[in-house]
This record gives sequence, structure tokens and C-alpha cells, in this order.
Amino acid sequence: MNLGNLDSLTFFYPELILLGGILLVVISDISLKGLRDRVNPLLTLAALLLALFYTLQTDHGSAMTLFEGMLALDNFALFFKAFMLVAGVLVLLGSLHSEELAAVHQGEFHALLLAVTLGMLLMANSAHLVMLYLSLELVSLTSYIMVGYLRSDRLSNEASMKYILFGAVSTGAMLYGFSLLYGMTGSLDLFAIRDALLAQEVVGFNQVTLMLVVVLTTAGFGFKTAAVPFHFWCPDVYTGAPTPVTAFLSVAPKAAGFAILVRFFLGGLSQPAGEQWGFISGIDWPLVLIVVSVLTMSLGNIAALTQNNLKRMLAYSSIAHAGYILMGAVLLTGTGLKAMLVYLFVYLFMNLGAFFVVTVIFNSEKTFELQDYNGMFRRSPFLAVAMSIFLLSLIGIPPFAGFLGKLYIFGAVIDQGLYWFAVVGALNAAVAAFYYMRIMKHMILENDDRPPTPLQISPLNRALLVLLLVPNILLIVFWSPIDRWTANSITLFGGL
Amino acid sequence: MIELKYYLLISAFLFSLGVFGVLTRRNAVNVLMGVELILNSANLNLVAFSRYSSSGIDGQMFAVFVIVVAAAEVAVALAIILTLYRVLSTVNLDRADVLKR
Amino acid sequence: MEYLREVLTQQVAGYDQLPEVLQIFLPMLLACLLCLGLVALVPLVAIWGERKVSAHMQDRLGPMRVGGWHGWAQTIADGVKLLLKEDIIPAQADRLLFKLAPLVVFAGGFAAFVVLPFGERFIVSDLNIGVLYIAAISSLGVVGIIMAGWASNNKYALFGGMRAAAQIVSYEIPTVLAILTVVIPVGSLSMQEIVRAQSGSVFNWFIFQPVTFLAFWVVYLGTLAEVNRTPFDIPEAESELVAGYHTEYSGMRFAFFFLAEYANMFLVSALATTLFLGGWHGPGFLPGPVWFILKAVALVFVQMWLRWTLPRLRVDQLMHVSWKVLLPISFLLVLAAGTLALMQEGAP
Amino acid sequence: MKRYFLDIFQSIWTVLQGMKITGLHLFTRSCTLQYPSVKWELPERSRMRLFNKIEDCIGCGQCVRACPVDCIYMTTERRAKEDPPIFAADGTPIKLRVTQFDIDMSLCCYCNLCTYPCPTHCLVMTPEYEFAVQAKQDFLYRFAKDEPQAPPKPAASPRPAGAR
Amino acid sequence: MSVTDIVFILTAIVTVGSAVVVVVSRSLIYSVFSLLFTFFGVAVLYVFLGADFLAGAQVLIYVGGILVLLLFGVMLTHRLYNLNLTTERFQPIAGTLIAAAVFASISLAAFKTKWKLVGEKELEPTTQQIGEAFLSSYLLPFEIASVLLLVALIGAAMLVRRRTDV
Repeated sequence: MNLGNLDSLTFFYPELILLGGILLVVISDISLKGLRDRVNPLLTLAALLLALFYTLQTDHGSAMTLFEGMLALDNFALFFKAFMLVAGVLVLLGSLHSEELAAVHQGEFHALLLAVTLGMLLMANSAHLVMLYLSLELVSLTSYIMVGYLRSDRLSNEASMKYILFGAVSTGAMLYGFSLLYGMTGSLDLFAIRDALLAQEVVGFNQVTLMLVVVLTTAGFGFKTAAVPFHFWCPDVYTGAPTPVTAFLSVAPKAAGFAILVRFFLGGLSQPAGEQWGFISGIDWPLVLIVVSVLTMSLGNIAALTQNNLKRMLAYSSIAHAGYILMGAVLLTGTGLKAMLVYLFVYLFMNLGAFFVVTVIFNSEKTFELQDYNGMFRRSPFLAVAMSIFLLSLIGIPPFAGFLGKLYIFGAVIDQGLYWFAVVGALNAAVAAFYYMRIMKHMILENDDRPPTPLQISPLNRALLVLLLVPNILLIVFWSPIDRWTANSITLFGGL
Repeated sequence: MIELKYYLLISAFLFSLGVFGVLTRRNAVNVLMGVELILNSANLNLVAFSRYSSSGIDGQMFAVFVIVVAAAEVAVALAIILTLYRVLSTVNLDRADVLKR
Repeated sequence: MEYLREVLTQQVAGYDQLPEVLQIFLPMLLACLLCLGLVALVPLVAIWGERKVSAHMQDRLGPMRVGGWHGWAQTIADGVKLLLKEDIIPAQADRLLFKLAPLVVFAGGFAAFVVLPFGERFIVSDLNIGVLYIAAISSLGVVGIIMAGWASNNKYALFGGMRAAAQIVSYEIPTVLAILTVVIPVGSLSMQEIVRAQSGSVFNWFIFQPVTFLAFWVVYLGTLAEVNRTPFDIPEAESELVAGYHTEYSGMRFAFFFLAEYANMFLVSALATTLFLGGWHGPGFLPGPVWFILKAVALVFVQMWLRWTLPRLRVDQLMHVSWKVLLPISFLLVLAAGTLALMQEGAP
Repeated sequence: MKRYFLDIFQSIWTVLQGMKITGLHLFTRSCTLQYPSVKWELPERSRMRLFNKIEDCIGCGQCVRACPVDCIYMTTERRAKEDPPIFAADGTPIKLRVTQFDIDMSLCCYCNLCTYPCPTHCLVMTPEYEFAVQAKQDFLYRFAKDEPQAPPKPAASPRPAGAR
Repeated sequence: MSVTDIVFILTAIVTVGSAVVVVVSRSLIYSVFSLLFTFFGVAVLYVFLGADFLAGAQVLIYVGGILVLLLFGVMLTHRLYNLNLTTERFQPIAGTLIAAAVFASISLAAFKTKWKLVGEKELEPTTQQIGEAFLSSYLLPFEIASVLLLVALIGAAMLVRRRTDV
């Protein structure tokens, strides 16, 4: 079903609400001088929650395209939209009591947060190359600004500059890939592109060109997902950015990158063949993707081993997690896709949690160095335990939610008979366990001579950490709704 | 009538020159110029294909959006570069290396 | 150009026997030459006019001697003098850019003349993006000005160049937006189409319609700033910056800047005439081109008038006018023009 | 907000007022004189070129002393007793022969101080203002007519040697 | 060879040549100013392709906006004591090799690929079509582009603001 511009508005409430939120925040930032520091976060939160409410309300039933084929509204998109909004709410709450951001005025921060969320919602929906490019740029541009938000801070500026230069080049390359694709098919609509490719049966040199297209476009998507070899920016940017922003970048745009990757490659360049998709060009793409995935997770994990800066370590660990998530995409099956979604969902809570503990500790300690975490258990048992739970979850130790993600991913891989691939993944998880455990060792076992002064944690941050702990602990018990939701969400428009 | 491939050739040349500029230049503003070359080459491709390969004007529409985004991107990039210059007194990428350690 | 081609075919014997390349190129060449002549001629007259107007506003007479009646040949004499003067390039200047800059500035002014509709058939090329073309090509001048300021290796020149760039870029936005208020009801960017839309009675001119009346003033102020005229002449404020971006220029290169400046003055007035004052329309006793030039000259006269009325604005005042006054007004005007267009068409 | 619109209105209004003033000046008669063809009639007592009526000069040298820029050069010699007595126009006897009375007009500052002390009123400033010359030397006006009996001092060049 | 071909070749030479200067010249200022000719060359190529509106937009935005911004960027990030705004180069040989490889692969693709070709199209003004597309099928991207510009505006203004309190 293709809807025109006016009819589409009915299904466009979340985005409209966010848009209204942006404008309201900007206006209140200018006009309400005294109240704005209280009003803006509330406005932002209200917009995000309202959008989340409407997203969950949206009819899951029939997939359709909105705005003359610009957006595809399907369950896959809805999953990601909800995901982004939840991430937005959590990051907003986490940023409220952050000493890093408290130093600068936050009016723009809330507007930017809403804008980046809007961009990600659109990324998950896009079914047209123009929309794909625009929404990707909206997210990227906003992220550049958010990374450089501490404008008197050298690290933040440096990170932001690296981010924007790298981002501009990779999206430029992606754009070039799009243009070649347009030349091959004469259309910008993803489904029309697929139909055109199917109709002309890519053979001969066109196959090589299609490969070129895939390489170039992967530069853009790889940049968003921080997959090897497009990960260079990641450690620097994650270290330099304000920690709440880092937490956000490590989860939401990454997920949006995966959404767009799946949408582009599965929706535009492959055809469903039973349970499995087949790539149109007939090249053995899974092998290439497997190599990328293995490289990504290994490189991330190995580089993380030697880090002493916690933010940087978590940055490398998030590269590694991108590798695990990519494992799901490699398979080109519904099971793999579902595993991907489950992993992402779990990753949201555990990664955000870890980053928020880092934020909270930075608030009073002003440090990200691992040595300074010594004796944390004696100073704040709550933080140490929470951090341990998040880390164990990131490793994938059974009682915690991370295990669920690993279970689905490895299960899907083994299901396809790629045993060696699963073994590599497991080895990687073991390596990862080493450096996660190292953090825990510093926090709990190592003590320094200083007398243990209790850490101050604001009630809001404490509540937020508890909020994040709950899914990490309980998901393993109540996993069936997640299973149902994700199973429902792998229906792509024009796909399965 | 000029054939499509000549436009593509020019565009390919611009693209590789952009890549060359991005790879070899150490000045942030200069890298941005390389990015502009890349975007221009992609735009040239889009417009050329819009004339030869498509019945509509989709390519031109895309190119318009690319121009808009390029303008926004350059504005933000220069803002970031200026802020960095204020802190660092240089825009040489080699000297922006605190993060490397 | 089509008209020229027709004239050539009809009047010149044996024209159609020429090789085809020539047949295409000869009218082009002629049209360009005509344009060039115009670009050279207009400033000659305008500079003379400016000197006379300035003089009379200060109860003086201005040049009276050269050429007889009211010293009409003064500018020509000055031009000859400039041509004969020594061409000085500062030792520390960037020679290539220093030589290129006047040409870039001049080319910007010259290229825009191509789309000016002097009469029903007197137009070199009726581009269907005429207005956009003028807006685009006039931005070439900015680059030339910065180039001149930079290449001179002189801080006054550089300041002048930077100020000019900031000013022109800022004022271009409200101007282009205000121009849209004309483009919306006409539905075309072609200069001739816009003039044709104002045919009929005088009251069809856009200046006599409420929204476009306001837009006219925005466009007039904006273009005044774009050509660096008082009160917006901080790029060449002689009391602070010597002469701004052309401080180091002399002889012919200076003449190029001067020509371009006056050509631009005429150009923006002609643009305003086309958009708001009915172009070449006018009572029948005078031919179209005469009306067009008369109207444009009247606007040029007002520019000179303003020069002797107003003091120079400060930089911050300048930016205030552009961003906080003209820009909101032009946004509102575009909105109003769109609404009007919708109302006239009925429901969307 | 009200201020904003008031400012806009005021700026327009004041510009119009200013334009009215300058516009009216466009039509007032110009006060320019077309100089070489129309000349400015200076008043009688204008201080322009110096003139010395040498016949009346008694060579007292007061003008030389009064001149603040030392642009008057005068040499005199006593007339012989046997020479016939001569008198200036106002009857003052002339006892000295003025052998040199040079005024360097290029140095003159038109202060008029030299004319006041002149006892016979022979040194006056005339309203004559068109005395441009091609060479600097031509600004040295020589008024003396009498030949010196003894060889004169070397002619005062525009600026005597040793002068500041 | 017709006249059009000659003009096309000249345009191509100017475009590519100035682009070479952009990336090779040691002087930043020369890079920026030769970028002017690249942008113009591309605009002329658009005219060849019958995209008149786009050519205008290209000149208006790239020359009038982006180029001026870049110029300001160059001048505001250096202490302008003299004309030497040079820039260091970094691994020129590796860069050349990579760029050559990119060029080879893309141009090979350009020549060998069977692009989708539709028949000869009339050269006709596209302004109206573009305008209509903006308000019909491309309405959403149009609006999103405006959001993007708003965000860029807020962000850029926020970043370069000097004071930290407001």
C-alpha cells in the first residue's frame, strides 16, 4: 500500500511530535530565561515519551510506504523506532546530572538530542536513496555537533573534528555509490532498484560495478556502525565526546546504522529465496561479511585489552559488539536478523548502563583512568555491583541479559552450520571477558591506601541505574515477549 | 551529443582527486575541499544519469539535496574547525593528537 | 540574440551563405560585444552622473569643462588617463591573484547583463532561470573582492575584502527571498516572463501590489548593500580602510573595479525595474528600451541621493539590519505571497 | 517588540526627512564660480600679492623687521648730500637709496604685518590673486629701480644661505 | 568535431585542471580559488546536461556560500602575517597510488558497465518539474532538509559562540 503525502501524516505522529519538540525547545530556550533549565528537559522527555507511545500504538498489521514511497512502515522499522526512542529517553535521563554537560548551557543539547532521534527514526524507515542519505546526514551532522558540545575542551573539539572529516568522506563515498546504483537502475527507490536489478540480471561487468557500489555504500554504513575498516574514528570520538553523548553514540546511531544496512542490502540488493535471501549480484557476500565481522570483533577486543582509559576501552568494546551484531546480518536469514534485533535490544541496556556508571563516577572523581577506580567497592558498593552486572552482561555470563543476546546470535550461526564462525565468536567473547574482568578486579579487589570516602550519587542517577539494571537481570527470565516482538519485527517491507 | 561515459570519466577523476586530497592533506580546511570535490563528483554522476538513464528528474532532485546538505555540512565543519583553532591555535590534523597518546 | 540573428539574416546580404558555425557564433559574438559596450558605457555615464548629482546636492556644479556641455566627456578623459597610467603591482603582492581579481569582479558584472530584458526583443538570452542566474553570477563578485583583498597583501585591503564578503553574503539572503515574492505569482524565473506578467495597465506593476510593494524595498535595500553603496559602504570606508579592497590597485586594474562597481549599480537597478517596475512597459510614446533605461536610471539616481543623505552604518548595525530586520520581513513576505497565490488559485 | 517596530518606522521616516533636505538642495542654485571664465571679485582690502610702490619707499627697513618669515630683503645706501632732495608722496624726505627691495612671495605667509609699520604706506597687499608662475625663482619680486653705487650684496636667492 | 564538443572539452579541462590544483597546490589560498573554477566547470557541465536550475543553484550555493565559507575558514584559522598559507602534505605517494586505483576502477566501471540508458530526451527547462517534485513526491525530503538546515544553524551558531554562559 502506498500512501500519498496527506494520508501519511496519520502514521507520522512520532516524527511530528519530535519535530514539534525541537521547535518548542528552541523557542523556550530563547524566551524563558529563568525557567528554561527546568522546562527544556521536561519538554524533551515529554516529546520522546509521547513519540514512544504513538510508535507502540501504531498498527503493526500491514506494511506500507509513506510519502509517495519515501518511507517504508513495517515492523522492522517500528522495532528500531521504539529502540531509538527508548535510547533517547535513557540518554536524556543520564545527561541530566552529568558534571561534564553541566558546565555548558544545555538548551541546544536537548534540541539536538531530539533532532538526532528524529533522524534515526527516519533512517530506520527510509526506502528511498534520497531519504536514506538525508536522514543519515541528519544523524551524522547532529552527532558531530553533540560530540563537540564541550567547546572549550580540547578533547571534545578534536574528537568532533575527526568525526566530521571522517564522516564527510565516508558519506561522500556512499553517495558516489548511490549515484552508480542510480545509473545502473535509473531509479532511486529501493524496491524499484531491486526490481530493475532483477529484471536486467546483473551479469558481466555490471557485477563488478555492483561490487563497487556495495564497497562504496558500505563505507557510509560502516561508518555509522563503526565496523572495521571504517572504525578509525570510533575510539577517538568516544573518548573525546561528553560521556552521555558517547553512551548515546555507542548505542543508537550504531543501531540505526544496522537498520539502514539491513534495509539497503536486504531490501534493495537481495531477493528473498525461501527462508534465505540471495544477493542479486551472485557474489559470495556472506564470506566478505564474515571476514568484516570477524575482523571487527577481533580488532575491537584485542585493542581494548591494552587500554587504561575506561571510556576508550568501552569504545573498543563497542566496536567488538558491532562485530557480534554483524554476525547476525551475515547469515541473510530471518533467524539471523531476529538474533541481531535481540542482541541490539540487550546491548542497549548493558552498554548504556556501563557508560552511565562511568558518567556517575566521573561526576565526583573527574577521571576515566582505570587506576582511579581502585577501591570503588568500598566507596560505593552500589556502583561497583551495578558496574559488575553490566560488565558480566556484556561478557555474556548466563544469569544476565547479555547471555540472551549471545545465545541467539551463536544459535543462529550454528543453525546455519557455520561452526568455525561460532568458535571465533566464542573465542572473542573469552578475550573480551579478560578486560571486562580487569575493570571488575580494579573496582572490587584492588584497594589503594586512601581512606574510602563514600561517593555522592544523585537520586536521579541512582534511580536510572536501577532502571537499567532491571532488564539486565530480568530479561533472562522474561525473555518470551522479546522473542515474540523480535520475531514479529523481522518482516521487512518487500522482504520476507 | 556527448556520450554519458565522458561525464562519468570527469566525475571519476574528480572523485579520485577528492580522495587524494583527503588522504594527503593535513590541513582540516583543505580536507574539506577534498570532500567538496567528492560531493561534486557524485552530483555530476547523478545529473548525468538523470539525463541518460532515467525518465524522470530524480537524479537532479537528489543533487539539489546533496548541495543543501553540503552547505550545512561545511558550515558545521568550519564551526568545529574554528572552535578547535581557538583551543589549539592550529588546524593541522597531525597536531590534533591528544587523543592518540 | 534571436532578434539580432533575424536582423542579420534579413539585412546582411549573403549571411545565410556563411558557414553554419559562423551563423551561430556571429550573433553570439555581436551580442557579447554589445553587452560589453553597454557595460563600458553605462559606468561612463553613471560616473559622470554621480559626480553631477553629488555636486548639485552639495550646491556645487561638478565637472563642467571637458567635452562642452556640463563636462560630459570628463569620465572618458579620466578613463584615458587611467589607461595611460603606470600599472603598479606591490612587490609583496600575490601577482597571479592580484591580476586575476579585477577580471573576476568585472566578469561577474558583465555576465549578468546577458539576461537583462531591455525590450520585448532586446535581450541577449532569455534564460528560463534568469533571476536565479543573476543571483548566482553576482556572487562571483564576492570571490573576486576577497581575492583582491587577499592578493594585495595589505591589511586594509584584506579587511575591506572580508567585510565585503560578510556583507554581501548576509544581504543576499533577504534579497533572494524578497525576489521570490515576485517569482511566486509569476510562476517563472525568466526575466521576460516576469515583465510580461506586468503588462496591461501601470497598476499591474508589482510595485503597486501590497506584498510586492514591501518586497521592493527589501530588494532595493539588499541590493544597495550588495553593491557596497552608502550607507552600506563599510567595505570601502575611506576613513577607516583607505579604499578597502582596491587600495593597492591603480591604472587599468583600478578602472576595472570602478567599472564593475558602477555596472553593478545599474544592474541591480535594472533588476529591480524588471521585477517591480514593469520592465520595458510604459506609455506608448516612448519605445520599450527607453522606458527600461529611464526607470533603471531613476533608481540609480535614488542610490546616489541616498549616498548624500545617510551616514555610513557600523558593522554591527549593518548585520542587525540584515539578519534581524530584513530577513524576518522577507520571510513573512514570502509567506504572504504564497498565501495570496493559493487564495487566488482557490483551494490547493 | 514595540521598540523594534518603532525603530523600523523611525529609520524609514528619518531617511525620508533626510532625503527631503538633500533633494531640495539639488534645486538650489549652485554657488560654484566657473573660475577662469568667471572670476571672484575680491574685496579691496584682501590680503593677496604684496606690492611696493618703490618711489615712496624711504628704506626704513621696518617691514623687514616686522616680517615673521623674513621674506623681504632690503639693502640701502645713503644718498649723497649733493643729490637733489626727494620726497615720498606724503612729504617724507627720502634719505636712503633703496638698491634692493626683493620680496619672495613663495615664502610670504600673507600676515599683513609688514604693511602696518610702513610710514609712507608704500607697501600694501593687493587683491591680485592670480600670480602663479612656472619657476620658483619667478616668485622673487624685485621692486628696486635704483642701481647700487657700490656692488650690491649677492642677490638674495629665495632663501639666503645660513637661514633656517 | 562540433562546436559543442570543443566547448565541452574545454570545460572538462578547466574543471579537472583546477581540481588538480586544489589538491596539489601547496598554498591553501590557491586551492580555494581554484575550487572556484571547479565549481564553475561543474555548473557548465550541468548546463550541458540540461539541468539549468541545478547549474544556477550550484553557482549560487557553492560559489556564493561554500566557497566564501571556506575562504573565511582559511583566513580565520591562520595568523595572516604574510601570504604563505601553505599546508603540509602527508604520504603523497601512497595517496597517489590509492587515488589512481580508485580512478582506474571507477573509470573502468564507467566505460565497461552497461548502464541503463533511456532514449534521447528533449533538453527542456527543469525548473518547474523540480518545483513540482519538491511539493509532491519529494515533500518529505524537502521538509527533512529544512530540519537539517535548522540543526546545522543551531549547532554552528552554538559552537562558535564565545561566551559559555548564554
